[in-house]
Amino acid sequence: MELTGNQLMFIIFSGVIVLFSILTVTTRRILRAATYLLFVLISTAGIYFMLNFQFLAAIQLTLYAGGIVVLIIFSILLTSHISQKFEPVGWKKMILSALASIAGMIVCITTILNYKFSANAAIAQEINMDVIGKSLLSYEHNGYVLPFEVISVLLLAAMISAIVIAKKGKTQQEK
Amino acid sequence: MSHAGIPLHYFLIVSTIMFFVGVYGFLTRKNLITMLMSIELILNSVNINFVAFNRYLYPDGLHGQFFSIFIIAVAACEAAVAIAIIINIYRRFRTISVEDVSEMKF
Amino acid sequence: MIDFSYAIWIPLVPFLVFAVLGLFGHYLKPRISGLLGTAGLLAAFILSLFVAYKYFFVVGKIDASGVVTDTYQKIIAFNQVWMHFTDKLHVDMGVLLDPISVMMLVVITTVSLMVHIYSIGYMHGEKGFERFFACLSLFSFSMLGLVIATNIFQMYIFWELVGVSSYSLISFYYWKDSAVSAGKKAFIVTRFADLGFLIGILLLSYTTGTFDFVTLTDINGPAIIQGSGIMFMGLSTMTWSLIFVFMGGAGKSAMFPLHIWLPDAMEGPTPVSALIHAATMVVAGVYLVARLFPIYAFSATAGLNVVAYVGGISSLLAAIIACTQFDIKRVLAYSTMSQIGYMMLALGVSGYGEEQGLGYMASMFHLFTHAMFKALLFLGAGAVIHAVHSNDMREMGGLRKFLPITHITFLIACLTIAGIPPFSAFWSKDEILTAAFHHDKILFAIEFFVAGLTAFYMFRLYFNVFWGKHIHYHHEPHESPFVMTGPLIFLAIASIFTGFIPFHSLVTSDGKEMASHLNLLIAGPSVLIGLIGIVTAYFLYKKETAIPDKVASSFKIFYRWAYNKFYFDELYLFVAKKIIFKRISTPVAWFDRHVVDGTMNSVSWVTNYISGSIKGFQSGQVQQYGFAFIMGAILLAVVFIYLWIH
Amino acid sequence: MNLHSFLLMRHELMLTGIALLILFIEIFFNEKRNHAIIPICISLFFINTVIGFLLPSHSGTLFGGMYKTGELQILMKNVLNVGVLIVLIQSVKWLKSVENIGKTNEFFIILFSALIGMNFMISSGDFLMFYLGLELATIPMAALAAYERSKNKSAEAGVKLILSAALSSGIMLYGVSMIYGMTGSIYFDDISTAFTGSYGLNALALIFFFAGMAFKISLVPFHLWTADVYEGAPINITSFLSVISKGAAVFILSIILFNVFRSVIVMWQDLIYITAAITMTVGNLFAIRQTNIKRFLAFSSIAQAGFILLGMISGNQIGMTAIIYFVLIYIFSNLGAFGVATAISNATGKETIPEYNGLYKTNPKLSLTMMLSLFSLAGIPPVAGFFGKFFLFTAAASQGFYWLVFIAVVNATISLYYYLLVVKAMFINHNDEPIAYFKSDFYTRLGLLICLVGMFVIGFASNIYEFIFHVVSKI
Amino acid sequence: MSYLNLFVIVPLLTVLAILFTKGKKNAKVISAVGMSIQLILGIALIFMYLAERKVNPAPMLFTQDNLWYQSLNIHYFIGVDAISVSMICLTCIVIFAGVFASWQVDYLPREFFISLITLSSGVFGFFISLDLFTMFLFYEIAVIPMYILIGIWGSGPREYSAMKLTLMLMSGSALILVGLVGLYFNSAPNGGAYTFNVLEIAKVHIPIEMQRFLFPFLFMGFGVLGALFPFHTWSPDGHASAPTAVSMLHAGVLMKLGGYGAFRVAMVLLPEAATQLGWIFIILTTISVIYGAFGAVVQKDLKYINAYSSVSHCGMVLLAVLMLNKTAFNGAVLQMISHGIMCALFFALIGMIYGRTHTRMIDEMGGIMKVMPFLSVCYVLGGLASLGLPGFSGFVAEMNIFVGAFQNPGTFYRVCTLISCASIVITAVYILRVIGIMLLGQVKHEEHNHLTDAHWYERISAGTLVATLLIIGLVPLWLSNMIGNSLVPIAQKFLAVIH
Repeated sequence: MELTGNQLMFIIFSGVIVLFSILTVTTRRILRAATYLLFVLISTAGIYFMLNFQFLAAIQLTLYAGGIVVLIIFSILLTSHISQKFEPVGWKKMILSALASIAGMIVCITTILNYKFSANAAIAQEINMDVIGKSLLSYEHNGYVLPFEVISVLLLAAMISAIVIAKKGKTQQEK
Repeated sequence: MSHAGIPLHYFLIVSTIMFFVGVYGFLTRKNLITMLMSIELILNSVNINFVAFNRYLYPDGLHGQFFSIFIIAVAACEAAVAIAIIINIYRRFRTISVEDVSEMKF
Repeated sequence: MIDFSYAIWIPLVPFLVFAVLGLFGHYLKPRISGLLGTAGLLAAFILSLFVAYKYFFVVGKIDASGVVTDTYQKIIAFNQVWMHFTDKLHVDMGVLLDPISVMMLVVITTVSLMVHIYSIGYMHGEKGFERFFACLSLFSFSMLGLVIATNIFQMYIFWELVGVSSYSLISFYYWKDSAVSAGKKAFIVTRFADLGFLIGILLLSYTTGTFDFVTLTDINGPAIIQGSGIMFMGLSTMTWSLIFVFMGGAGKSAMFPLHIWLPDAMEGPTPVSALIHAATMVVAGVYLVARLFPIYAFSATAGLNVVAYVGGISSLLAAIIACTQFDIKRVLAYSTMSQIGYMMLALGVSGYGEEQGLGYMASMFHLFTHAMFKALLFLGAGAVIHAVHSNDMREMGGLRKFLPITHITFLIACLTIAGIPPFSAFWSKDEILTAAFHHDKILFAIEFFVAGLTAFYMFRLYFNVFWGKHIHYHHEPHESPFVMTGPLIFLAIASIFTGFIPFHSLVTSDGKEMASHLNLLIAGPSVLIGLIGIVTAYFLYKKETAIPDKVASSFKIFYRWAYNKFYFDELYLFVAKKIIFKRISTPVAWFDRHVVDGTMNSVSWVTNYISGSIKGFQSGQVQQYGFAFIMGAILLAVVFIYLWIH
Repeated sequence: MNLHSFLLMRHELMLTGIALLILFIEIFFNEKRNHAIIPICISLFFINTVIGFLLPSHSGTLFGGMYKTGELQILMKNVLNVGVLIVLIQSVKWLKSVENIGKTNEFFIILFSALIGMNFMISSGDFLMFYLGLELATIPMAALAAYERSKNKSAEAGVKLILSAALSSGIMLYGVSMIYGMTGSIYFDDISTAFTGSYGLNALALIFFFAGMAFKISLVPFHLWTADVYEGAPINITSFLSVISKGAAVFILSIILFNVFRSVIVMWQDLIYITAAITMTVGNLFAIRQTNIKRFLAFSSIAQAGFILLGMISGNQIGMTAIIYFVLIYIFSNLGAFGVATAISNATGKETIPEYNGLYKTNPKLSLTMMLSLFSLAGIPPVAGFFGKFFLFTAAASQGFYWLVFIAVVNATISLYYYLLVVKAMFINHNDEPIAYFKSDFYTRLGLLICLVGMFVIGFASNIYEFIFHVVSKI
Repeated sequence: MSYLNLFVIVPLLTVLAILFTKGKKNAKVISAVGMSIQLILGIALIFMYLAERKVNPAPMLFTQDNLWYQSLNIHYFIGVDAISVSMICLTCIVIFAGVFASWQVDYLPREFFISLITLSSGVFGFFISLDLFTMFLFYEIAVIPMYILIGIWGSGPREYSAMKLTLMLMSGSALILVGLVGLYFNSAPNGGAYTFNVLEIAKVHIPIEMQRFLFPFLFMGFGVLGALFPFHTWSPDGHASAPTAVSMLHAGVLMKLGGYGAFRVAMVLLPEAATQLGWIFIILTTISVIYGAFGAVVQKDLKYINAYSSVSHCGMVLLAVLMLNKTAFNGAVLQMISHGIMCALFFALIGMIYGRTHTRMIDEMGGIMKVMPFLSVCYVLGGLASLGLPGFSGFVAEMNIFVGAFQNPGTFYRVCTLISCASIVITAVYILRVIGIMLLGQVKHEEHNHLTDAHWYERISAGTLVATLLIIGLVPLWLSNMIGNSLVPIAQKFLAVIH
């Protein structure tokens, strides 16, 4: 069987995703975990590219890889020593969790494989920024202005929440 | 039902694996922040699902893509608040080991 | 046909007296209450006599259509529905007049009146004087209600009331433990018998669909026509029901083996013993069998045999025991039992109608005479006890000097019971023996022997008390006041002369007059054996001798058994204490507390335990929560995907 | 945006406005004059509630089907508003405490945004809006749970809530992605026609979706966060979580199950059968041993959620009515119980049941309120809980689920046991040092009075039930 | 407005009046006044009923039907037939006596009387309801105050007993609830609106499989309250721990809810199942009757004796209910009344005696008759009523039951009847045992010699009850006819079912 470029890319990306996600959850050094996560996220962005979702891929890179991971790393720096190594996970917990995860995986995968997805006959929509922008601001069917507004509320609320929680209380400062 | 020679199922399998790896991480990691990372894995795998479905089955719409975008945004919010709380935890407990954060039980 | 509805006042007057005394008795002076009670009974007595006269000699044979017949009719003088079960089954309160009920009215009111009068003297100064008279009135009411019952359920009702008034009178001295337990015993034993009665009623009413005596005893009625019915263990339902009914009668009449309460019942005041446990209540069983006699005779001859044999055994047993007792009241009690055995036996050997009904007539006759002389005996014994303050004949002797009237009347009574002519019991007993002789020779033999025993133990008593050794009493015994001796005299006269009442023409099984003649072949030997008994007693007890002890020791085992009443009390005690209390009730109570309740408690315990054992799931570890979450979702998915969908 | 649209979206819009207003107040006014902020906020919210009720309600869809509303949704939002109003009134005392000075505005903003999220969730017409609403209702709540910065337990509650919530929303999203894969749409209307097959994937998607919602409603085995979070969070937030969050989730879950998954009703009925039975039993079993009043109420609320499922399982009008009616009653009863617990906690800091011993001697009115609230929760007449429960059972029986009803009533009996334990503590047990008498402030008493009146009125005033029934019938 | 509303309103007003008064004494005075009014209302109701019955052949009189929950077709539907009338009067008498018997409650008297009267209002409501929903509502109202009453004012292991009692009764009501909703959804097999209306449901024919499913729920549910073996164990502990008036009300009235409900709901609405499955419960009730009596024989605590005797007597109620003919039904109702009065009397007297001697152990007492003649005589009268002596209501009731049950053609039924009959002997044993040990004999403790006899309020309490026992026992016909008339259609229904 000959590999097409796409297939090769897929194999690489998925390989990276699987490998590094496993590493992310198993490594005993926290900063490495963050780094591995970054790899996973970037590979995911790669997959998005592969599937022609460039905008999404860009968001993935900026927001996820750029934003969240950085946030995480900052917080790691705030709360942990870089060189800190976790204690190994208790084997009981590990085996049970692994069993649960594998069982779930098997159930999900077999179920998915048993299902015959039927493709929509419609022609693929061209995805460019124009379309995305328009749908994002459209309030018609298939328009996303409402979620867009709501997510802004969410962001605001999250911001305020984060500030309220994270800022040092006045009483404490006085102490 | 194949895009660029890769069947849909491959994507779904990869995402499912990633999902459950995330779950595994959530169940085993001791550090609150690494648990948060596991959550990100989970959300990512869901995104792949959405995107793959969108591309393979329903290419005429953008639901999958937009869903993914919003998931990413929500994940950011969630991470922000979670990290704020975790920092507060660190302040209070001087640790962010999840096993130590269990004053309340039974 | 004349209106007898005033007969309803015969029981009602004592009831009203009871109500007044019961509610307001403690506000009245004792004397007033005594007089009130006596007055009430006097009224009832007069009414009864009047009714008896009217019934027997004026209108008794006039049937509903006004035609004079040769048969005494059953007259329902009054009837009022009291409770309604079904259309056919209803309990009425009414007055049924027929020869036996009228006779019983006379017996009861006579004896009761005498006892009332006597009690004014006997109970003088006792605590609870008004209570005593209230209870006596209640008893009279119940007993009168019982005999005039128009239906078997009314009879049952009054039957129960008689039982409770008997209880209250036995336990009259409620501060004495022996009195309390005697009352309890009497009540429970008779109650047990009443259970049989009730079951009998239920069976009877189920087969015949009626409670009514007139319908039941109608020889063309359903009870007798459909008599055979379903068989159970070889006997028809009717037979079974009548055997059960007889069980009730046996209980009340202290027949073997339900007799054990009667001797203990002597714990009550002596007038009570005279009234209830000698003359009236204890014959209720006899009356009950007599009341249902046609059914017994036609549909349940097996039942009748039971009656006869129970009567025979009881009379023999009681007579034997009576010979060994020292408590004078107990001797009398056993003699009562023995005499009632006679009556039962007489009924049992009787047939229906004409000459066949000799036993029936004899039984009623004996009932009548027995009431008089036994009341006399008890009242005499009461006078003796009143005088010497003891029940034990070993502590008595030579009392004839101190108590002349009592002595004479007592002697008359003893002669009567021994069957010496011309005293009344001679006549009645003779007829019983004749009836038995014609029916069953074994029973006759028993009764013949018992006649001798009776004479013996009565005179043993008589000699021991009035002759015998001289005893120094703490204070000199003196004759009782006239209120007490008066009734004695009256009853003595009655004992002598009631034998001449022509019962064969008044009270017969079918209401028709029957021929009756003295059978010398039987009367002669019976008088003879009575005399032998008297003479034996004379030699043994006239003077204080050692012979009785020698005799007793030569029959050592037998004597001990008889002295201990053949250990029936112990047997019952065993049943009550060991079986009911220990083997049933205590385990039931234990079972309830530990098994049933324990199950309920253990449900809550298990709940709590599970609650405690699963609390570990709530470990405080958020990862374990996540684990549960994932596993929950996956398990549900597995269940649904692999089990539910397929 | 015309008036009609405003009417349709009034709850969300007004709340957003209020939240922004508070934000401005925060920014432009001196903190020292902030003590007036509490009454202002409550009044504003009160006005909002009243307007929500008074304005006529229409049904309609906005934003191309992403926002759907109707009398039913408006009713649900109004019900929630009432609950929030009571929670706010009960929170005054706590907000005034020294520790919270300087962050009251934030409290209101966060709370209101959570409520906005719930409102959007209820009105959502597609899974995206639903998801956003859900998150908007969850993430701020985690912050509120961790609101008391100086307390370990509060922080712990926050982190437990947000991590569990993230996991559950992850799983739910996985389910939703599968639904999207199978139907090609995220709009409810499209899905309800397309999601019909009974393949394994349908079950998987449904169950994963259900698990996410079950987390919010705290059904067993997705409930384990509940007790810890309820215990650790500030007590007013706990009452909010136990009543409002749960109520909102119940509402939307029933809407989705009834409408979107209509065609696989047989499947989810059995799903609910299992979870309901487990939830009631486990919730009760855990509740039996609790001594902390908040934790106790947490487990009791789990069991209550199990009862609510009895209304859901019917999948018909009676069931929907019973659910809304029960939630309404539950708001009053649970807030009554929480209100008393709050008052005591604020006054004395005591939160365990043994410390309530002999309460009746010193604080009879509080004890009575508590007792009636607990009776209402247990379903004892004459308070309204009886009616609520009875109708839930009726709903389940209407589809022939008699054995489930039996399990439920047995559990109701078990639940009575532990409610009575509290009653026993207050009324029967003796205590040498009972909680001393204290005088509650105006707001506390007002809040409790509202709850009491509600508990008595709602049951007997059948109009309320009829009104809900009428509203439901229009769907 | 139907006259019957007053039976719920008067207690509620009384409760309100107590709520707004202060002072220990006022509470009891107000309760006494309120319950006296209630008693008068109850007696008036009998006469009104008898008068109305002559002109009105409807099954239920004084009906009032208000639609309550329209969509569920729940009504506030009240009305009475003779059974309910007699139960209402029973309740009136017992609560009246109960208030006077608790005259000396001095620990939180207001709360005591409020709970007590709330309980009674629940009972009244239950008896007037003809709608299963309201019936159930009132039923639960009647059960719950019990917990508080026993828990606060009880004695001994009161917390345990109160909890046990409440939980067991509520489990019973749980069973009932399942039955009720089951009835509801089968009340319109031919279409139309479902209903909780007892009269309407009685008219429809519920499918037999459904009947067989629901009958055990309903009968067992009500049976728990009616102390059906083996669900009776709340009764001994509950009675033993409860304060006087509560024991009175509980044994006197609340246990009757069980019998009444079992009859009116389980039997009448599910006649076919009742005939088919009745045998199971007949066995259980027969066991109850005998077992309770035997259980009472060895008890030492007066209240336990009465609790077990209640099990026996109430077992007889349920037995009669299952016997499917008019006489037995009549007996069941009469037995409920009789046992209600009798048990109330017993518990009142026990409370009064306990209040003086501070013991309930029979072997620690003796010769009480000498010291407290009034109380003792009342006790004896109660005892005689209990052992079914003619002249007291107990006899009337038991005879109706026995005769009625024995008319049943089935051999099995009759054998069970005969076995139950045996209880009258065992009853005599334990009653006389108590009387003998406690009331008669010598005074065992010197200090008992100085105790006083009943006070005026105790005399009112006991006197009322004794008088009722006697009235019913001496002239039963009017009552049994009144009840019997109402039972005729029901009995006919069963006849039709059997054939």
